[in-house]
Amino acid sequence: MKFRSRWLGVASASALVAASLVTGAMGAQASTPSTGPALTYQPSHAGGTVKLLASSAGGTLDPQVNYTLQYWQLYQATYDGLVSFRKVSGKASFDIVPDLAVALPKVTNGGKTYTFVLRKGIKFSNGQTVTVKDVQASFQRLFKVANPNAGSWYAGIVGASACLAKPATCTLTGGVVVNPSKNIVTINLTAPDAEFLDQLAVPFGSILPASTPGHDMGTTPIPGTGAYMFKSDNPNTKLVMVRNPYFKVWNAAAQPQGYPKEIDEIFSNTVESEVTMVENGQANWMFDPIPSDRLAELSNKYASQLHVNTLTSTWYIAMNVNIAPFNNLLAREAVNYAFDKNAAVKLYGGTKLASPTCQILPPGFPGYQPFCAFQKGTGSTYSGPDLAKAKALVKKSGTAGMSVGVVAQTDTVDLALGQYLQSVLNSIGYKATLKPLSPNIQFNYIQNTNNKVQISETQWYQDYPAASDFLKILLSCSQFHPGSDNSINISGFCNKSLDAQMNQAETLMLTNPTKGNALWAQIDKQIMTKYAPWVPEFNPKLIDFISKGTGNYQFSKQFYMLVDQLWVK
Amino acid sequence: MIALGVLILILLSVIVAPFYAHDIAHTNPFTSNLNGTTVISGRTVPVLQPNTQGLGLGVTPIGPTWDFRHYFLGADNQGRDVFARLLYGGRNSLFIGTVSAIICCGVAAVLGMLAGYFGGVIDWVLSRIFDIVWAFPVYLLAISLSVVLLTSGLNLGPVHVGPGSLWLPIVIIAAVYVPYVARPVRGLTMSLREREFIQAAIGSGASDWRILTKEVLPNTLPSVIVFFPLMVAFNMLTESALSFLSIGVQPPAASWGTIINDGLGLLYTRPWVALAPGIMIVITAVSLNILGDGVRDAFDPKAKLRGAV
Amino acid sequence: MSFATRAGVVRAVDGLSMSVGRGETVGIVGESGSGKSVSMYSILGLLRGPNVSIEGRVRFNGQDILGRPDRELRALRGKDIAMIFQDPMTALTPVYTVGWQIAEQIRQHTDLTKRQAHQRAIDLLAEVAIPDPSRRVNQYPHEFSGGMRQRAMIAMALSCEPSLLIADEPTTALDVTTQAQILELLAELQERRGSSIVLITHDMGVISEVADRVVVMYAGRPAEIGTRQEVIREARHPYTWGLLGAVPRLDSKRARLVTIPGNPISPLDVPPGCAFAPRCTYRHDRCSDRPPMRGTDHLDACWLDDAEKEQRRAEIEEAS
Amino acid sequence: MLGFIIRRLISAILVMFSISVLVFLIFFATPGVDPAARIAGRSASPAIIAQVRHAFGLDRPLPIRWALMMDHLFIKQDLSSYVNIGSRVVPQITQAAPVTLSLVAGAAVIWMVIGVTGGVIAAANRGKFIDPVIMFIGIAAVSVPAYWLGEVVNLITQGGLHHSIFAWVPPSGYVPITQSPGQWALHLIMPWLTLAALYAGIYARVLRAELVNALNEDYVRTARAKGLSERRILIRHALRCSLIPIVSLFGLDFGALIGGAALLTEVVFGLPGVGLLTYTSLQNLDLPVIMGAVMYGAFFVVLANAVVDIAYAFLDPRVRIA
Repeated sequence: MKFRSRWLGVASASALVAASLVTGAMGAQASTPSTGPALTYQPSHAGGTVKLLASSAGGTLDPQVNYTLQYWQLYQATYDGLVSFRKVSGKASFDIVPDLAVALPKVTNGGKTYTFVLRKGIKFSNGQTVTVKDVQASFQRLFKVANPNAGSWYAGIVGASACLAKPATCTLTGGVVVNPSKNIVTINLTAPDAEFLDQLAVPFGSILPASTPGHDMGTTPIPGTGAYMFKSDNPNTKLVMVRNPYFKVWNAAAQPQGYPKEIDEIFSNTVESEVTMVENGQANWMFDPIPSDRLAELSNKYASQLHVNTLTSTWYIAMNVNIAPFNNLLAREAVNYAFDKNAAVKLYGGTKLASPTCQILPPGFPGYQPFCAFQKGTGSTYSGPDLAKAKALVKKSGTAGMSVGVVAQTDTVDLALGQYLQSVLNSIGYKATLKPLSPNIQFNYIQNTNNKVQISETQWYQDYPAASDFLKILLSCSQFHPGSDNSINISGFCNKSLDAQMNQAETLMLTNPTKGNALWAQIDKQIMTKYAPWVPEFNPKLIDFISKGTGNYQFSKQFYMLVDQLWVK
Repeated sequence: MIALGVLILILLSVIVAPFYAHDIAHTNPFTSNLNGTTVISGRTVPVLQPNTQGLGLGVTPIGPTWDFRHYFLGADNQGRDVFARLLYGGRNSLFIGTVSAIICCGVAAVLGMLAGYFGGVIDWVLSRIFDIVWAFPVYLLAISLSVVLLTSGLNLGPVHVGPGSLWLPIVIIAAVYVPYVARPVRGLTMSLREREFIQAAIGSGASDWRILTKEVLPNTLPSVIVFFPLMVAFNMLTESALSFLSIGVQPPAASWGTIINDGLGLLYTRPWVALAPGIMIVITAVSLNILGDGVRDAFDPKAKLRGAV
Repeated sequence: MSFATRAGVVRAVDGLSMSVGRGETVGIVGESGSGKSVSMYSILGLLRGPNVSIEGRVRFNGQDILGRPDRELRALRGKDIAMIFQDPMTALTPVYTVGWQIAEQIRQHTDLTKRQAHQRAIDLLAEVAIPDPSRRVNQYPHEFSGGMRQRAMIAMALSCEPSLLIADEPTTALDVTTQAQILELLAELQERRGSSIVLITHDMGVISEVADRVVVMYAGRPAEIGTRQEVIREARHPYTWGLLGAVPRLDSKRARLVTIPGNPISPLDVPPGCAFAPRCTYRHDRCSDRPPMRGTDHLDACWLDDAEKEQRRAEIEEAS
Repeated sequence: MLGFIIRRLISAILVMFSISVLVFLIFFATPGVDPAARIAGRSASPAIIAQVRHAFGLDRPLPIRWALMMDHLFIKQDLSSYVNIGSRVVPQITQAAPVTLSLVAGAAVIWMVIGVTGGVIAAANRGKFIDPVIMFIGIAAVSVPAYWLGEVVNLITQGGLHHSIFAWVPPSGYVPITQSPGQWALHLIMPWLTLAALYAGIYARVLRAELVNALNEDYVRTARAKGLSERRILIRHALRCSLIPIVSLFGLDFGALIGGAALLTEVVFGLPGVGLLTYTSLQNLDLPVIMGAVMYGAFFVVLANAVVDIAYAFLDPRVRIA
């Protein structure tokens, strides 16, 4: 998942939950964690307006189209799916709980049939009652509006191929079957899918009124069922959310009551002014990362208003293994030896904000086994660069003197990393140039092989804590599409035997997660030590800066800060 | 006179940039120095200083030492010596300003003379092109071209200009200002064409080429020369604006505009990184403008060039 | 009076002493740059700027007006002393109607209302024989022909009934017929109102028609002063002879005009002696000293003795 | 007059047509920008991309795509962004325009007042001490990069001094005048001053030169001979005539600024105006928005040219007849 750009992937229940679901699918009913923790509501804090700041809007407001973290953070309070992620702080925020459905679905037919019972009496923010027809229409609409993942996640629903071919007349016959009299929705898949519930719990799975037009609604708000509803959206000034007058709590774990009377997200601020405004209490929170030169000031003066959260994410340099000079393993190793990860950490904001890493999987991840291959020392933790060795390797590889184009984003940190990388490449014998591109473009640009990008700065934030989310998504043959802007395997790394191991690991995860994760650890190590398609830089943390007097900061690992839970009164 | 003196001083200082960097400050202003150290009053300190207070977040480059031997104006976020970069940056800023002014004035003089002398279709086509460029606010045009060319590079037939090349901003800046000089030249040429000596030359059967080079050019040249210093100032300001938007000179090369951009992230903690290059731009532009006024008084007291800035 | 310029101090007018009687017309004549206009401007304080310095005395109606504060001079200008300028094309502000500009002057010096001033402007335009004055009054200067503009200038100058009218080459920019009309108009108005006129011109022909007395100037210095009769019939200064020779006369039998050799000198390098000496056919050793104005009523600044002047003049007349 | 308007209109349409084609071609010649893939989203299947491509008309030949874009921009007015999907271009521009207008109009008042006063004072006192001082300040103002000045203003008002003398300066951003006129002005005062500095410098210098020329004109001598006060001569005669070129200059500058040339000031002060919109869309290579913003900008430049021509006729009676 990309943090800043428009790309966002699904967050799934933990691998363990997924495994148990599939086990349950083999006959038994899934265990129902709906009685787990939920936020307790304190009415005395209700009221006021929460002001959120962002440098720019996040695109269309249509929850079945928008794919940004920025708006997903708001959808958690405005839309509901049949199921949802638990709205709490901490690890439990990855739990899946029933939302518009009475309970988690009954999974039958070998994991291919999901049966949901829809809650009665829930109303949309326009006053209409939610019916099974709305559920059916919402699934059809995924195809009509060309949902980004309609062709992948939802392609497994029976009837999806017809919908993909002719979206306008999508019916999903046999795929989504409803029984209005019993209020039951049955979804049939063509094959078992361990992650299907996660895919329903994200905003794409939002249930919208059946009358919603079958095209991207853009800035026109669509009625939802959450505690809040969108009132107006102006991508150049602000987005306004107000209380949904028809909302009543049915499951606080899935859709809790919110505190503020109104939530505004104000756009078009410079990041510097966002900091100033939060400092001065003119706004409650800023979406954008804090600029590095303000970090020291904030951490000294506003320590109590800063929340540092661990993220499972890796910032890395992707080297294109298919074109010179980095089609040469020695050249890739050389860059790994030369690039000082500690220096990169400094550029990100220091050791409190990031830690250097030599591998693909981030710490604390399933399958994470620390190792460090290319460095001065020999331990499993990073000790420093070995420039002499790097220079020798470049010489040996015969690639010395080649021109190398570094592609980085124009935001401060990425650009600084790009400049540093350029400097490193020059110092080991290449002729490096830097090409900074707008964050909106760079991520696609570096993916497309037509652009012949040799080396680029990028980063990956977890979709869900499963090793496959890093290793398979970013480094398997199936994710490499030459000539396409959507080729997330930026290095173009494709190794058939490793692919086979990944598939094996994935299957193992269903039956024996421990063994599966051990295999993932091995894959992680093999890719880096044998092929070195990346230079892993560091694992960053996320800082939220809230204004003085803003209370009840809750950090969901899925949706990040829960904006509707903030106290401004 | 003072203006000329100041310009020469600035020119000299940017010329000695390599000497300063190499022999006085012992620094390479184009290489990141994230783990570097320097000695301040006997103590070795890191160039990038980790924050030790509060939550300990953030790393700040050292500020000005006011000591010419090292980090006179402090370091930027890559740990590079800002003063050394300032001198090198001046080279690029002045180079781009001057070369693009030469190209711009040259092209504009040629086009203006052709349009004014031949009239007819040539004039119509050229004038419409000028109109179109004119209708595009200068900065918008320059930014559009920069964004696009930075993505693709510039291919002019056999000539390929890479995305990182200094020639990219030079060509762009020269191009956008052409109408500003070409229009007056065209007008002047048109009025010259009516004058007796040109009519006489035409009557005597001299070739167009000969008339243009021997008769028209010497008479239009003074007004083009009058534009020149002002053009250099404009172009330098435009270059700095493009670089400030990070679509001008590309790193690690520096110009005063890129250093201001580098300093932006450090504005509140290390303001000198952004202040110093700005002050240099102002001093240089003021000198050029004063010099331009002087040149105008000397050559052509009636000429008027308006800032498109 | 003198100007400080980049090339040094310029004495634009030097040693001029003259008087204008009531109802009299005095002509000042000389080539361009001879200091005719400048001397008149300096009287009225029209020359300003830190580089200008004026020494001497100017008396108007018995009062010394030179060096008076501008505010007092302003009350005089346009009211008691009015001026008409050479080029009527540029002498009117292009963005205001002719009537507005006349009314402006009236309102500056009288208490008339806007409406009254406007009516007065129409009357004045009629007086200077502009046809259809009530329409013309609302037109802009560029809508007037040259002669009409000059008439409008005269109307403006006369608006406050000045006792002295200084006309600075009023006819130079006009064609011959119009010239005559304007001169006639001036003479007529003078007769009717009895004001004094100083007429600045480089045209001896104009002088011979209207002036009572004549001042001939060269290089900022008076060369000859006398009545019209004296200066034209009995000119004593070689420069005046030259000027007279430069007048094309229809009755003359001579084949070509007698012109003054050389060009008028730059005020920057006036020689220490006689200013005209470098161009003078009759120059001799005395000319290295500056000649004083000599004579009683008919004055001249030439070192030649009277007899010789008489003889030379006769020779010239003979030749022509 | 009618002929004049028609000629103007034709030339304006020609210029805008050329610009639209130019922008269109430049951006479709740029590699690495496939709007379809960006619209479809990550891991979109080829079928989805094809669907998007077809829906947006991206599979048609370039001239048709150009015509489609013009149709959506000008006739249907429903052209939407490639980046902020669903966000329509026309409303984006109509929402950004008031911001730019507020910025430019306020700055224009300031720069005209300062520029004209400065120019008049300098011209009235030419040769004295104050004249070169004003002219030097003018040159300095012309030589300061606007964006840098803006940053320095930010540094001063938002930095160390924000907690003392500049506590009243709000953080950057824009408050609509309809929401709170006081806050509107307060938020814009620093941007106004920053933008006005450059133009005040230019106008003071140009006006002084014009005034000095005018003061040497014959009509000024006439006015003096009429016994008018120096003040009246300067203001009613010399200034009135010198203002004609100034007003035409003003029209062109104002048009260009409204059209997006105030971009740097908008960027530095985070004002969501047309300049900022254009700049962001350029950075994102968001062709529909670029197209809309550039067309809008060009329209104002062309309009300003026409208005200036007409204003000339009103200000200068010599032109009125001809």
